[in-house]
Amino acid sequence: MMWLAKDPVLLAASACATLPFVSMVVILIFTRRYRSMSAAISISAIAACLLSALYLLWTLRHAPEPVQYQWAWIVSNDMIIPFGFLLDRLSLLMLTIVAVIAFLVQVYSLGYMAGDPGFSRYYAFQSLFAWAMMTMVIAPGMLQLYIFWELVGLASYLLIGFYYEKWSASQAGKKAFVMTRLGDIGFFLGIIAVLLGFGDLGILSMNEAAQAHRIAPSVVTLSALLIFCGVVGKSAQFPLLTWLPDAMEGPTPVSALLHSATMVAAGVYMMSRIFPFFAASPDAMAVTLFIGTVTMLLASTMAMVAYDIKQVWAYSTISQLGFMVMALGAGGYFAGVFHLTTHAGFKALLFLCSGIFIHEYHTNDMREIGRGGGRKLIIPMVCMTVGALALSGIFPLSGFFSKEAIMGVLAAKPNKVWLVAGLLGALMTAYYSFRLIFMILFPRQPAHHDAAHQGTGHDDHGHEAGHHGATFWAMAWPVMILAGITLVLGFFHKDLEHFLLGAGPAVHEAEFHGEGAGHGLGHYVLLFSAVSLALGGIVWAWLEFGRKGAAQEGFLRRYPKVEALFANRWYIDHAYRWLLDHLVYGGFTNLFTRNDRRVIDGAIDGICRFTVGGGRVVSFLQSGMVQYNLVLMVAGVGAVILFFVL
Amino acid sequence: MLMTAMEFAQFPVLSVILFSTILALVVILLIPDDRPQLVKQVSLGFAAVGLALCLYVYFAYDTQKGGLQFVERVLWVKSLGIYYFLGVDGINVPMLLLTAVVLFTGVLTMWELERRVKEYFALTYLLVAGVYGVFMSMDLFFIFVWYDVSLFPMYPLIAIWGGTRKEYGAMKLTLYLLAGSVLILPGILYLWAVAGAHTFDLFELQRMGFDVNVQRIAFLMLYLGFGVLAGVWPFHTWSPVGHVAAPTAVSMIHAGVLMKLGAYGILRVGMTLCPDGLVYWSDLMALLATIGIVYGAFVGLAQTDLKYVIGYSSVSHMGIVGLGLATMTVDGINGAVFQMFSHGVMTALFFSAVGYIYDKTHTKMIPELGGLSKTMPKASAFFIIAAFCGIGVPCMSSFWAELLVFISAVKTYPIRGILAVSGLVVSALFMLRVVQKTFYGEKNPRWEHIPDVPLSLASPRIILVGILVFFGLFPRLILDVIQSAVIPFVNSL
Amino acid sequence: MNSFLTSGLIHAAFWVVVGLTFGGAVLAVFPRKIVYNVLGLIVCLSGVAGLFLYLGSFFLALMQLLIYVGAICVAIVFAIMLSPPLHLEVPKRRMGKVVLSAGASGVFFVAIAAVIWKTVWHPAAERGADWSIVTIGHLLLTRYDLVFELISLVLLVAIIGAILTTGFSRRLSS
Amino acid sequence: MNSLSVYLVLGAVLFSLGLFGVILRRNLIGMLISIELMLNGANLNFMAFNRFLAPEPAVGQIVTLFVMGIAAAEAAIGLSIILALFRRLHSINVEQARRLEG
Repeated sequence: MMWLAKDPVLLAASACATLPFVSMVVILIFTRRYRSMSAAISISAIAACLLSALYLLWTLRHAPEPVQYQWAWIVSNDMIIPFGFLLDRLSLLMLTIVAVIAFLVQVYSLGYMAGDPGFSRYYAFQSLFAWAMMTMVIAPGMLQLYIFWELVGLASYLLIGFYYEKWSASQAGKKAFVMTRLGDIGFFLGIIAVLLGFGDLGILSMNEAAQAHRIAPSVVTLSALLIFCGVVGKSAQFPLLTWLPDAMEGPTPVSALLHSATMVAAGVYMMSRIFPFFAASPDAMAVTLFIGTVTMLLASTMAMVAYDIKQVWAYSTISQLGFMVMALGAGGYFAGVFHLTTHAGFKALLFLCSGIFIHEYHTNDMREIGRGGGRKLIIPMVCMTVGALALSGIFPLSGFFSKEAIMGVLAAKPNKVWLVAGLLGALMTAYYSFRLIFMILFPRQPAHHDAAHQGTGHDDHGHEAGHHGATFWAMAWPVMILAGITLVLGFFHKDLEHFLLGAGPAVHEAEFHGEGAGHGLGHYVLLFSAVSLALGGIVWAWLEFGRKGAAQEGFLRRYPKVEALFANRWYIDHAYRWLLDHLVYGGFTNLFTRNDRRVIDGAIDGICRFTVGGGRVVSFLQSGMVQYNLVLMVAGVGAVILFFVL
Repeated sequence: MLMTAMEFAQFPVLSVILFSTILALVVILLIPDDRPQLVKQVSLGFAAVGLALCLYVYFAYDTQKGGLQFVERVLWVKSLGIYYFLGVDGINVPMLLLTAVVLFTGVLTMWELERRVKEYFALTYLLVAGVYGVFMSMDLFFIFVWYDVSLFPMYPLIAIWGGTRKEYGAMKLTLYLLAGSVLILPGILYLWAVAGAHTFDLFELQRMGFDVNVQRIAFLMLYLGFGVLAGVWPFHTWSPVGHVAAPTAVSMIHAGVLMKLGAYGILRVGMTLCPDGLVYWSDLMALLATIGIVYGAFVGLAQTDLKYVIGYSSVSHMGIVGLGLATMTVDGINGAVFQMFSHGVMTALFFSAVGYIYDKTHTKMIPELGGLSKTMPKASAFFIIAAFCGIGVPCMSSFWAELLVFISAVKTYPIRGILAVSGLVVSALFMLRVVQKTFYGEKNPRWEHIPDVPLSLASPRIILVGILVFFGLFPRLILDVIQSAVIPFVNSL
Repeated sequence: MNSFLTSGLIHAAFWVVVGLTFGGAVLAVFPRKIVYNVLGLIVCLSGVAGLFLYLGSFFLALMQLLIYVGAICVAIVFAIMLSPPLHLEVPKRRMGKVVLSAGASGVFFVAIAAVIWKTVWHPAAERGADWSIVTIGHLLLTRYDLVFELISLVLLVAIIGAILTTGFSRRLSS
Repeated sequence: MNSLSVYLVLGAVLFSLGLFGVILRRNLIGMLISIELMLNGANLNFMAFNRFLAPEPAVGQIVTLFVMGIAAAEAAIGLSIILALFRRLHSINVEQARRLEG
């Protein structure tokens, strides 16, 4: 253990990769009965991780070369799968994001989950997630990344289905796991393709080799596309996007942490991790860009008609992830990562604010929250508006900077379709986020107040008590911190860019490729148009939902078919349901089961029945009487003798 | 501790392990009928001794040196060349450990048995003696004899202590397995006769080498014969039916250890003696294994009986073993042996979890259950952990095994490998479906009065979970051992 | 003439003995009343004793009469008399069973007959002519003494067994 | 004629008739009688071979003697079993003694 003490960097990294796991084990085995103890263990573990992450970020901020530690996890013949840590700028940034948000969410959960029967279990799963996520972030090789990627999926499954007595929750958990698994199969095959085509799964060596064209281009394209399947699954890209809205069945802090800020961003993170590898294959990049765009537009349209507050943010998460994938696909390494960073902040903020509303009013429906008096909760309302402004990309919030960066990358593409799509997305984003804000701020039909929302009195009571209770403040503090981060993060734009792009020449080159043209006059035109489009979206939302006398019915009401299309998620789920029912259950399962029962078992049983039947024919001689046995014996012996004699 | 390895080498550990089970059998039979508690204690004692010895063998096995260790070799019948030949290498060391663990936990799991306790444990020990015998013997004759010894007690164990359709299940299982051994015996005798050297010693026969055509015929016979026990598609239908019918601990031993016997037989007898036959038939093996993986998962989707579900998952997982063997690469066989070990532990956990649920609710039909997590969280947790292991969640031991097998399978048989990997989605779907329908959902008032697992009954499951996670986190501890035998084995192919 | 007459008589008597044996055997098997069967058995066994005479062994013929007719048949008669309703119990025969048994034994008979027919019988090259009882006794006590002892033992055990079986069952039934 | 084959055929007839009786009869004593017939058939064969073929005339007679001894033992045991069976079942019909049925 001396080597640990001698190397504080290693010590800090190991702490991130072990403490939450230890905390999970301890909670699950020893302290399930002692709630506050469980929470204390889990939060102190994540706090230690946060400190370690900050320490690492600080000490290694000028490190010219990535720091790497590796030990052989398994050795099979000449294949060695290492376990270790890769500490470079990207992973340190992501590590810090994860640690910060996980810490805030766990503190927030003290309030949100107070009194829940599964409190300790909740914290155990949170620790599991933190462990898996952080170890994944600092993984030095694709296999370790894959392994913890899967574990993150497991944590997501457990947390989505946290209220397992609710059928829809367990259903959503299952759906999330199976759909991401579907993508992960591609990811796994992609890893094998790299292994077979190149032979080394180290992230650094892969990137280097791909940039230096030491891997056959076909291998790069194939494996990049396959690995991208994993991103599609994990980051809910088209066509595997429908699990994410369903995942909102989990507790809201979980949605904030896993299903918006960190876990779903893992796909984007993984892509940026091996960005040079992807960049070496223009075809893969084109596919990526396309998928990102489609996802972004589809999810935005879905968000425009949803009434469930968490659903709106879920769709928005999908569409923002689509933005990030677009950015990466268009070659904007920094833009993608930067948007990931800012998005993690403001989306967690939005979810946590929504969580406060949900906690107070026991409903997810934004109309009912508005009617219940949502605007009376000043802190979350203000914070949520800040988050929504950031999401829409309004100056000077963090979202503005990152979205601008993405638009810049898209503008640099020779084909302007992508830019138009991006701008359209920005417009829709502003529209649906402010549709939500206005619906809560300016509720309609107050006359139906009591009828529509029974138990209001109780809610008011809870609201009053909550306003000053420790639980409320446990929730309010993290929200305010996140709002603060959202407010100021954008101004560190340039610093972050320096920090990240100092990473290595490989990334640098790709970056020039993408953003080089973004500056100059065109840049300002672009900036202006994007912001004005966002403002236009807000104004549009104001006209339909905000102003006095507005019907609070979106323009899509007038096109019921389109609305139904959007509300039903473009019937993607129906398609899956149909496939599952007809192909999996009705097709293969049915066929194979019948085959098992009828053909295989039928054949075997047939043989048995034939034997038994034959036995019965003979068995009238064998009714237990010696004489009938004798007949056969005698005749048999006689026949044998005759056979030999004649 | 101060005793050197040389000194200990004089001590016939393997024989002691083997004959301690037979001693246990005799001792149990000598205990009077009216003292069932004593029977259980004696069984547990012998199981613990066996476990301790197997652990000793496992950790004393020198991976650096490799090869066959703890060898005991005595000529038994000179005219036929039958040797009493015991030994362990990296392939059967984990299997011995698996057997000991499953036996130990199986005895603990059946602690509440009340009907014909003495006979039950006596038969169990007979079964385990056969299993140990097959795993340790390096002489074809003894392998076959012990193999049949291990098959015989299955019939009474299922037919007397079993559940659903026990006579049918027992009969089907017995007939299938005997049909398998009917193929094995001529296979072995054929090789013995062709060799003409009057020896049943596995390694002498291996050194002799056989003609390619002989190998092809013999390998097919051995593969199909042992394959029946390993649940190779399409000879798998005995396994779900048999598991459903069998009592809990028998299912544990049966699915956990006995099925491995089949795969082990293919590896130890078939592949060692007939490498050319293996090369010829490996395509077929890979095909059947892939079908088994995908097919088992799909059929599992349609089952409504918990034990059927596990039975079909076994078919699927044993398919992974078969696929690993068929690749003929170090990674693949490493993975296959590792999968044999971890699947054994995993199914044992599965069956013991289901066993408790069945004992208390008297049903294992999924539609009747539901919401069990509320009433028995611990019992449910064990099943759910096993299900995760079955899905192949990382940091559980079976993940590593599947990883190795799939990597080498995609390398060797791209199409079949990809198909098999895709089977993972279906297996995830069907495991989660079962977990959801059985354990999640509203609390079911019917099961409200049921107590959760007491610690005494939970202990075997805790041991099994511990093993799964331990080897999942530190796979090298087992993989290095396996590898020490597999690398020379593959080189000799 | 005389010799011709004697040989002719002997000849005729031989066939009579054969007929008796055969008839006795038929009588021992076919009738359903057990008393007739015993009678038939006695006739048949006596016939066989006569055949032994023709085969040149006076000693064996005597033994046959003594052991079989004198001991076994008497024992059977005793058994019949000890279990009163035996001679009354005459169940009807089923045709199928008759055919079946006739078929089976017929096949067997044909098989043996075929063997007898097909085989070419060779007498031993050197044939002794020592038919004396003294030789038999001598051999019994020298060459075959082990077998002789064993047979005696078997007989002893059988007798004890018989006594025990009947004795025990009597105790059980009472 | 007083030749080997006559004796052999007669032995075969006795044996087959005995066999027929053993198979057919339901009366246990009847079966015992039939078995005696079969033994006699065999004895006749021995004696015939002894007379016509064998090198030492004494040996065949000794074997026949042994067979007689065995037959006596068999009859003793058989009759005692029959009596015991009769006491238990009040019948000596074999078709009613089916305890052996599997």
